Parts: sequence; C-alpha cells; structure tokens
Amino acid sequence: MKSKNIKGWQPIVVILLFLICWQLSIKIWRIESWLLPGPIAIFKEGMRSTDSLLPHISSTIQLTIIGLLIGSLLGFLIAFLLHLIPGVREAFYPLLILSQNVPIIVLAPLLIIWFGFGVLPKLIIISLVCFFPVTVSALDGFRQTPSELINYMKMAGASKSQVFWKVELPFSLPSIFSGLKISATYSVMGAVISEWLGAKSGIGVYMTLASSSFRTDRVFVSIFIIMFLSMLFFFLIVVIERFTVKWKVKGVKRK
Amino acid sequence: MKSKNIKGWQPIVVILLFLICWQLSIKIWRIESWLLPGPIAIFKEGMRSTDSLLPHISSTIQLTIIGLLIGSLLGFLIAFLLHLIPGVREAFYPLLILSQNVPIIVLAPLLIIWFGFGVLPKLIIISLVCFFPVTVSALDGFRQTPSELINYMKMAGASKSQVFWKVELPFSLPSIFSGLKISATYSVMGAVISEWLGAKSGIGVYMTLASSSFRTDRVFVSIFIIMFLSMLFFFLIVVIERFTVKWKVKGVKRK
Amino acid sequence: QNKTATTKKTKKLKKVTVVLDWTPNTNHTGLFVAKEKGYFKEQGLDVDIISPGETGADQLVASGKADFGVSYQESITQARVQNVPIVSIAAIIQHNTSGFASPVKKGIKSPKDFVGKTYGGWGSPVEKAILKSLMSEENANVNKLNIVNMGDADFFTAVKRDIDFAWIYQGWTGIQAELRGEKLNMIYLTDYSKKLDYYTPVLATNEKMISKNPKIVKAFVAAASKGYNFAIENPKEAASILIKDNPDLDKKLVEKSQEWLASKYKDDADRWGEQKLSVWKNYADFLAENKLLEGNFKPKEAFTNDFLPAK
Amino acid sequence: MTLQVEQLSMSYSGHQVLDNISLYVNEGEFVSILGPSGSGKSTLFHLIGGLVKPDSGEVKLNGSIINGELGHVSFMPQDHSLLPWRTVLKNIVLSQELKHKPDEKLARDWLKRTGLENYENAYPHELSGGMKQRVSFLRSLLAPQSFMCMDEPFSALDEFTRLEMQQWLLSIWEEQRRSILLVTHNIDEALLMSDRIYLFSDKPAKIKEEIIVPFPRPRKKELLLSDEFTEYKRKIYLALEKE
Amino acid sequence: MTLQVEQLSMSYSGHQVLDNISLYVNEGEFVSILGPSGSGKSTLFHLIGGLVKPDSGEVKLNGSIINGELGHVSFMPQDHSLLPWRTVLKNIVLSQELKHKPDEKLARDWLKRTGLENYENAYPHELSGGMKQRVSFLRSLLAPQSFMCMDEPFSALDEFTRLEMQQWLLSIWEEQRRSILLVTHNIDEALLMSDRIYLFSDKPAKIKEEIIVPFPRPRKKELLLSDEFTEYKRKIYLALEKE
Ligand SMILES: Nc1ncnc2c1ncn2[C@@H]1O[C@H](COP(=O)(O)OP(=O)(O)OP(=O)(O)O)[C@@H](O)[C@H]1O
Ligand SMILES: Nc1ncnc2c1ncn2[C@@H]1O[C@H](COP(=O)(O)OP(=O)(O)OP(=O)(O)O)[C@@H](O)[C@H]1O
Ligand SMILES: [Mg+2]
Ligand SMILES: [Mg+2]
Repeated sequence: MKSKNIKGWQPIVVILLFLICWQLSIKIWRIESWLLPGPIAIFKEGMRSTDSLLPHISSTIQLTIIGLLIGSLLGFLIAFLLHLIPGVREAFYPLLILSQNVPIIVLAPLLIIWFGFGVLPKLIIISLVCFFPVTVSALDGFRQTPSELINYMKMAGASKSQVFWKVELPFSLPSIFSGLKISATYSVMGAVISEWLGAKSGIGVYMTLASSSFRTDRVFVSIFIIMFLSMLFFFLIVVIERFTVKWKVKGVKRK
Repeated sequence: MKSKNIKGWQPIVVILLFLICWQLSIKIWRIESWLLPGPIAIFKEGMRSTDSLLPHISSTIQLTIIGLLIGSLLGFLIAFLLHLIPGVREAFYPLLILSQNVPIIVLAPLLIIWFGFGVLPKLIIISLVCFFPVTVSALDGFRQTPSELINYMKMAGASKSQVFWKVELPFSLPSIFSGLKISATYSVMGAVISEWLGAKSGIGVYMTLASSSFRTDRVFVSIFIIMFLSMLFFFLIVVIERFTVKWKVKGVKRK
Repeated sequence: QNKTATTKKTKKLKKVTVVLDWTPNTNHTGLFVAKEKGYFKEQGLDVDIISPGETGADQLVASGKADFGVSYQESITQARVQNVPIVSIAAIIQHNTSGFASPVKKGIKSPKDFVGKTYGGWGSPVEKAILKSLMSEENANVNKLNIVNMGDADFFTAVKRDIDFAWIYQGWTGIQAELRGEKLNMIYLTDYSKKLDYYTPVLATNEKMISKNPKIVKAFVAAASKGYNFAIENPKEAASILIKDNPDLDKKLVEKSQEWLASKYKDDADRWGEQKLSVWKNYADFLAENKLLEGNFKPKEAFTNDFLPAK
Repeated sequence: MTLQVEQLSMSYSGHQVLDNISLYVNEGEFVSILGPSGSGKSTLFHLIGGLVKPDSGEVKLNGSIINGELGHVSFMPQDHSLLPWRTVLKNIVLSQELKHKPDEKLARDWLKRTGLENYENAYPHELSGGMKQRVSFLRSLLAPQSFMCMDEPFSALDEFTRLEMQQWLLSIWEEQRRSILLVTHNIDEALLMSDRIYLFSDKPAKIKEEIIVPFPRPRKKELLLSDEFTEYKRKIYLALEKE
Repeated sequence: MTLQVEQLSMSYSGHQVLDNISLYVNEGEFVSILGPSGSGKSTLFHLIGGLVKPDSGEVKLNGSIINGELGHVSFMPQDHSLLPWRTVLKNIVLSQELKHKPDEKLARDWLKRTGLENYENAYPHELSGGMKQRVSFLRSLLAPQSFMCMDEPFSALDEFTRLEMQQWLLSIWEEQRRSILLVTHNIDEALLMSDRIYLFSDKPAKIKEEIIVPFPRPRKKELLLSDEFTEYKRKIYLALEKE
C-alpha cells in the first residue's frame, strides 16, 4: 500500500522537474514568449480562460470517448473476423495498413462531401486512428496463444468459437490492452485533428484560433489540456486492465 | 509451398476487387474527377509523371528508412531503460504519452527554429511517431515473460542483464515486432508530414503542391505511393520477424 | 569563362533564406523570377526559397531563423499586438483580391443575399466581423447567416454540400473555377469596405534584420521588386519560370493566374510594393472596433517603404 | 465405447514415430500402455484425440472412423494445460462447459475428496506441481465423454496421493463403466489398474507385447505384495528391458 | 559445499507452508526429501535458491547466510523451464553461459549418453515430456555450481531411462563429490541414491523423520530386491502414511 502511494508520486515529480527545467531555460536563453511561453505563464493563461475553455474541453472529451469506443470495438471486431475466418487474414491485412496511410487532408474533403459537417466524419477519423493498434496487437496476441492450451481445448471438443472465447481471447487480453493503450494515447490527438474538419467547438478549434492570433500561450494551454486528457484516457485503460487481467502472476515476481 | 503461393495472391485479389468497385462506383455515381478520380485515371497520371516523381520517392524513402531505424532503436532503448532501471518505468511512462500529444503544427516551428531546415527536425518528427508503439509493445512484452523462466534464470545466478538478454528479450520479440509493424505503418506518413516542415523534395512536397493546385489525380498518385511504401516497410518487418522468431511453434498448430 | 565568373561571384554571395507562406504559387512568382534571372545574385545574395507547408512563415521570420518571409497584413497585425517583431517590407499585391465566392446557381450577388445562406469558414471571429460589416452596408443582419466551420476542406468540395459560399482568392481559386468552367459570383471585400482593402500577401522580415542588416534588406527588396516588375511585364515568361522551378504545379492554372495577377501586383500604386499608412491603420481600427485586437497596435512600426527602390 | 486403432503410422518431419500400431479397448475396459520415454505414447493419444492425422491407418470409435475428428474422447494431457487465468474450480468445469451447463457442485465435491477444498479459488500458479496434476485429472474425470485417455496422470504425486487417486479413478470407472486408456511409467500402477497392458518398443514405436492382467477386481493394495503380482511385474520388466 | 537450513518458516498470503524446518547436507553428501504433494518441498527449494525470502530462519551455505541470495546452487525445477526459443543444445549450455564460455562438446557428449544425440538441434516443443525432463536434468548437471537441488528430476521417465539417469547422476556425484539435495516421490529412488532421507509431513511442512540409509556404495540394481531394502522401504512407507 505504502509503496504504491509513493509510486503514484514519481511521475508527478518527474513532470514537475521537467516543467521547472523548462521555466528555467526560458529564463536563461531568453526565449520570447510568443515562441515558447513558460509553464507559469501558460498556467496563468489557463486559469484566466477556464470559463471559455470548458465547453471546448467537454466537446472534445465527448468526441474522444465515443471515437475511442467505436475505434477500439471496431479494431477488436476486425481482429476477430480476420482471426476466425480462415484465409481472410492474409487477404485483408494489407487493406488495414492502407487505411492508416490515407492522409487526412485527402480524406477530409471526401468525408465532408459524403457525410457533411456533422459529427459522423469526425468519428470516422478518430476511429480510423484508434482501431489500428488494437487490431494489430489483438491479432498478434491471438497468434501467440500457447499451442498446448489450444490443443487441449480442441481435443476436449471445443468449437472454434469456444477456443476463441475461452482461450485465445483471455490469453491475448494483455496484448489487446497494450494496443488499447496506444489507441487511447492517440485518441485525443485524433479528436483534435478531426475537429479541423469543421467543428463549432473543441480544443482543436480553440487551438487553431489561438494559433492564428499568435496567442502562443493559449496554444500551449490547449496542448496541456490535450496531454492531460490523453494521460487520463491512458490511465483509464490501465485501470480497466488491472481489473480485467487480475490473474496475472504477480506474487512470484516479488523479488 | 503451393498453398503459400496462393496466399500471396489473396491480398492482391482483394485490392484489385476494391479498385474495380471504386472505378465502377465512380462511373455509376458520376463522381467528378477533381473530387475522387478513378484508379485508372490515377494510374495513367502516375505513369505520365513517373520521371518527375522518382526523385521525390527516393527522398521520402531515405527519410523514412533513417527515421524508422532511429525511431525503433530509440523506442527499444527507452523500453530497455524503463524496464531495467527500477522505479524509472512508472516515473517516465507519462512523459512518453505526453510526447505523443504535441501537435505537429506547434512542434514544427520550434523544431525549425532550433534545428534549421535540414534533415534533423524531420528525423525527429518521424522518430517521435515511430518510437512509441515499439516502446509500449516492448514494455508489455517484457512484463509478460513467464515468471517460471525468469525464476529459473535467477536461481541459476543470472544477472539482471542476463535475464534480460537471454529471457525477456527473446520472449518479447513477437510483441516487439507487433509494435514495429505499427511503427512501420506510420513511418511513411510520418515522413510525409515531416516534409511539410520545409523540404525541397519528397512525396509530401509533391502532394501539397498537387493539392494546392487542385490536381486531385496527382494527390491520389501520392497516396498510392505512400500506401505502397508503407506496405513495403510493413512486409519488410514481417520478413525480418520470420527470420528472427523462427522457433515459433508451427508444427503443432497444423490443424 | 562565364562559369569561373559566376563561381567567383558566389564566393562573395550572402546566403539568405526566404520562407513562403504556403506552397509556391503565383503570389511568389517575383521571387522565383528574381532567383532564376539572377537578380538576387546581382545584389550579392544567394537566396534559398523554402516552402514550409503547414507551419507558416511568421514565427520563423520573427525568430530570425529565416531572413525573409511571405506573410499577410492580417497576420502581422495580430502578431505585432503579441509583440512578435515582424515587419512588412513590401506589398506583393496592391489591393485585396479576396472575396466571398459562390456558384452562380446559389444566386448570391451582393452581401444582402447572404441572409439565410450558409457560410463556410475556419471559425475565426474576424470572419464574422467582416461578414457583419459587409452585410450591414446593405442593412442585412449577420445573425440570419449560418456560419459553419469547414476546417481544411477546399472551396470546391465545400460548396458541393452544405456550404453556399466561402472566402477565396480570385487569383488562384477563382482562376481554377474559370478553368473548370464553373461560373462563380464573386463579392470582393474592397467593393464594400475601404477598411478591408488590406495588403495580402506581403514580404516580411524581422526587426533585427532591419536594424542590423539594412543593406541586405535593401538588396533583397530591390531584387524582388525587379522580379515582380518582370512578372508584370512578361506574365507568360514569368509563369514558365515559376513552373520550371516547381514542375509539379499545374501549368494551365499558373499561366492563367499569372496573366490575371500581372495587372494586380502594382495596380494603381506608383511603384511595386508601396504600402500606405492608412491601409494599416484602417484594418487595425476595424479590428479594434470589433474588439478583436487584444492589445496596442502601432501601424507605423508594422511596415516600411524604406527599402523599396527609388521611384 | 470401444476404440480400435488399426495399423497406425505417423512420422514427424521424416522421423518415424509410430510404426503400424494396432490396438483396441473394449467397452468398459481399462487398458494401459507402458513404453520408453520418447517412444510415441503421447503422439498416439494426439492421434486418437484427432489433433493430428495419421500418415496411414485408422482410429475407430464404436466402429466409425474418427481420424482427425476432435472432441470424441476425454483427454488428460501430460503437461497439465490448465488455463492460467481461471481458478481451480473454473478450470475443472471447463471440460463440461464446452458441452452443457457446468455442474459446480459436483466439481466442489471432487475438490473436497482430493484434498483441494481450500484451493477452489486459487489460480494455477499458486499450486504445487502435484496439485496442478490433480486439478487436470479432475477436469478430465468430469468431462462428459465416456472414453478417457490419460497421459501419465499421477506422475507428480507421492505414493499415497497416487494410491488415493488411483482408487478414485477405479471407483469412477467401475461406477460409470467408462473405457479408459492410460499411459504410465509405473509398472505397479499398470498392473493394479488395468485389464490389459500394451508394451511399446522404442522409436519407432511398435507393440512389443500385449499382457492380459488376470487379477480379479476389486483389487486391494495388498495385491501389490502378492507373489503373482511380483511375477507379472518381473515379466513386464524383462519384456521392457532394452534388447 | 555444506548446506544448513535453520528453523525456516514461510507462508503464502496467510497459509503457512513451511513450519520451522531445519536440515543440513554435508560436503559430498546425497540427501533426499520425501513428502506429500503440496507439502512445501518446492517452496523449500525456492528458499534455498534465494528466489523468495523466508519469513524467519536462515539458509547457510558453507556457513555463510544466503537468505535471498541467488545463484549459489544448481537448480533443476519441477517443471522443466526450458527456453522455447533455444535448441536442446543451447538450453543445456545455458547454465554454463551465465558464468563462462559454454562447453558445447561436453554438452554434446552428455546428449549422446542420455540417448538424445539426434535432438541436439530440436526445439523443446518437438520433444516428448520425458525428453524435456532429461534436457532440464542435463542443464543442471552441467551447471558450474557444486551444490545441486533437484526437484523430482525423473518423474516423467520410464523405469529403465530412470535407472540409467540415476546411474549417471550417481557417477557424476561420486566423481565430482558434489552435494546433492533431491526431492522425489519414489521411495526406491530415495533409498537407492541417498545417504540420508528427510520425511516431510503435510501442510504446514515439518520434518517428520530423518532416515539414515546404511547401504554401502556403489549400490547395484540388485539391492532393490534385497530384504534389507524392503525393510527400509516398509519403514518409510509406514512413516509417510497419514496419521
Ligand atoms: N511437434 C513435434 N515435432 C517433431 N517431433 C515431435 C513432436 N512431438 C513429438 N515429437 C517426437 O515424437 C517422438 C515421440 O514423442 P511422444 O511425446 O509421443 O513420446 P512419449 O512416448 O509420450 O514420451 P514420454 O514418455 O517421454 O512422454 C519423440 O521422439 C519426439 O521427439
Ligand atoms: N505462488 C504461490 N502463491 C500462493 N501459494 C503458493 C504459491 N506457490 C506454492 N504455494 C502453496 O504452497 C504449498 C506448497 O507448494 P510446493 O510447490 O512447495 O509443494 P510441493 O511440496 O513441491 O508439492 P508437489 O510435490 O506437488 O510439487 C502449496 O499448498 C501451494 O498451494
Ligand atoms: Mg508423453
Ligand atoms: Mg513441487
């Protein structure tokens, strides 16, 4: 218990140290604030504009949560299909890779033409960002399931789907969570990018406006918020992992 | 052997089918070519501009390879340090997540101001994109090493670094490759984005030029090239994986 | 013999970088002409033209990482208010050639027709202020206009769908529409408000360059001026120079745009690049009136004609 | 349930492992296999279980060919193959779960009988080697299939626990009249439990001898010390000894 | 090398496993432990090997306390713990690799002697259960440490291979005068090999009895059939039988 409490503080200490270094180097090298404001200035500006920021934040959070949910479910579903339907894996895997290489600047106009300026094209973009790590990790997890476990299940008469749900899926949960962590990290940036294709509010909107009026401090406020949110989502996944993969051999590794 | 040959063709067939659908729907819905050109038109334009494209392609490939190399080595190194130095993992993990959430539009001017218009800031951006999946997957791989193997090694008197090199690393290779595959997929887009910070040549340059002069067909030529390249890098990783992780239990799973 | 002469010269050449605002286009022709025709070399400069993509030039120029850049009066106004030390040294185009464009079939002929329509922009409060001032000229209410953020989507895409009109540059997007045979209704800002006849784009540098290396600035502007004057007189040849340097640009678009712009660079001014205090003041006042200027703007410091070659 | 294995041959990448093996297990019969390590006993079980297909020959259950068909027999693997993320109880009911609703009460009963009542909610990594083996044993014991293949089920148990488990197995077998095929390295065990014993030769495995065990049932521990038993033991010992 | 275990106690999350265990192994002595499954034998080995620290008590090697210190003994785990990505040969030399350049010739020699000469380049998943155990056995045999702890090293082997392995172990032991502590479930094995035998009680494990085996060395197979041997066997049997 005690050691856990201490651990929780470590990253905060490191981040504080980082911020202090930042503030100091701004002082020492006299970096102008329109180029790179110091953390204190950023913090102050953040406090000042809290009120105007809140609606932006909440709209981005909503977008991110829905996008991340859809994206990871989709990622899992794709991995599931590619894994279970024989031959499909090899055939469709390349398409997945391709999907990660359509630049947003090309996709955006098409999405807008097809789906308008509503929330749908934005969710498509976030999902596109989030599904891929989940799919790759899940597929690799499925493939690494120890063959003796699968063999036992087969001999015991398990159907393909039973093998999947009772062995392959539980075994690859850690791997899937690894993918989810990557996705969660990207999700907020995905949401911000998606907001660039036309949103009324959101951190992305706030940031571009700040940037176009040279309010570098506000740009950094947005970045801090983005960072904070993605950490939040990341640790949310970590917490869910702790509760889901609780059988993990901990006791033995104590030394 | 025979079945392998057939497998190699599957994805190509799927992609061809996809292209045919695309071409047909362009015909059927009469989509204007400045919005979404058909694959045939794109292919023709690609053929026409091969000469002017080649230098762009080769410069992007160079950038990608170097960036991917640096990025994955860096990713591995970070995972290595975070894993081996006790306490560091918890402390620095959040910083990694943060690193993935600095928007390029903010980072770009800073990088240029600090490192000029040369190749360095571009490599930094690609590395930033590529290191993260490798780090996350490697760390998760290390952590999942079966404790009985680690326990045996410890009892046999293996030092921490021996446990790492002889057990944890080989065990997590599949996981690391899983991360590498994600990185390889992102690397080309990373390079394209990095070219937006002032490159003289590269697919990214070609694409923005095409886009700003409303040459949608050329934009899609660039996308096709990007896709092709990232597939290439992906399969390069797959091939390397095959040669590295060759002990993988295949025989038993034959059914 | 010719070769040795040039190498000898290059030794003494001073290296300077100029950062474009976006991908190369006909706004930049003069710079490419000056480089290609050796005008920069004549002035003892070895110029490196860089296009930064998304980043934009302002911060690079202001920080001194780039010596010169292409910017806009709007940016420079906002930037200077935030103490960014960037200064305009020449107006590339004398009058504002931007405006609100819409396909003819939407029937938007003047600002009063905006009522009940949807405008696609990028969500800046400045846009709303401008629309408001245009519409108020004709006693229309801006609140009856639906403003939508269309982000990165380009004009042609946007008007295909929910959007009725958007803000474009005639010299590029407008020309592209002509090439496509799409009839547009164009409502120029300058036709409705003198205050909105600002300089876009301009050449810019930072305050340090001006105080420490005025000679280089002078040389640069002189060569650029010569380049733009060449483009004014020989649009065809200028276009081919731009294309030669940027072979991936669309040839037809460049040629047509160049032809259109040739008369706009200098327009009614007595020399290329001339800037007027009133223009700088007017726009800032407009922003201030609409409470869009977060600070003090001193128009005199934002630009200078000092480096333009004598008339 | 009767099992017939007919002229089964099998090789792994060139190495022949099984060479023309024929054997059978009648309805309600208890048959053991004794043979040197690495001869191919587990491989035979994989063939019977349908995990791999033989190069030639046939596996018949109740007269119908089940080459490569999975799920017909209850199988206890040599390594325990417990699912590490399931508790002991959940591991035991796994084999039932595949076919119908698991009977957790029965599983708890058996845990109690085999001295594991306190470990119902433990995960496999918290068990000792012998405990894992017992859990795996219970899992196959509670499986719904009535033909059982057990691969060295008691090798990690001490003499007493082993004897106890053997008694449980015999009682279940007598009660439900299942057919059982057992691989063991323990000659005593084979003699004590089986109706017949097949002796395997070293690679490639052939059937060296078939021994019919004549002792009447129920067999008591005392049998182990009888002269007849020792006689049979010596006989098998000699037969197994390498030529 | 002498080992002294003094008043060792250990519990896993509340469950006491070892209760005040004291035992010793003298220089060049061969000592066995017999005890019921799940009593705590492997746990004792983990304590000696330094993998876990005892709740109380001391482990001394050559007089110095090695509580929680790793790497002092050569250990053969109950599950084979072979690295799946290493070939048989590379697995065997692993224990040497940790300290110095591995002696592959010696390893090949031993592979030959134990009948695994064709499997030098096979991966663990291509081996039978008994073969894996033999590989793990060779790995600990070739380890540089001179105190050996072996946890049921021969449980997956048939009688003949087992006897052979026992002979190899004895010959090595006699030649190099290592000290050996062996866990086994096989009373014959314990009697045939050891100088002394500790009998463990069920949880929490206490030492029930210490038996000194008087048979002179070298011991031959024939000993197994002698009356004295049977006498000792019965004695141990009775002592182990649950109260
Ligand atoms: N997957 C495999 N690939 C290649 N060879 C294999 C494989 N599985 C088993 N073998 C080989 O088949 C032979 C028989 O193995 P099997 O596991 O059937 O032996 P066994 O009789 O069960 O031995 P044990 O009593 O030691 O368990 C061995 O020589 C082994 O090397
Ligand atoms: N990691 C662990 N966490 C909790 N309990 C454990 C753990 N490891 C072992 N135990 C418990 O400790 C007791 C002794 O286990 P140990 O493995 O030492 O038994 P053993 O004497 O080696 O038995 P066997 O002969 O079956 O191998 C068992 O009751 C077991 O449940
Ligand atoms: Mg076997
Ligand atoms: Mg044990």
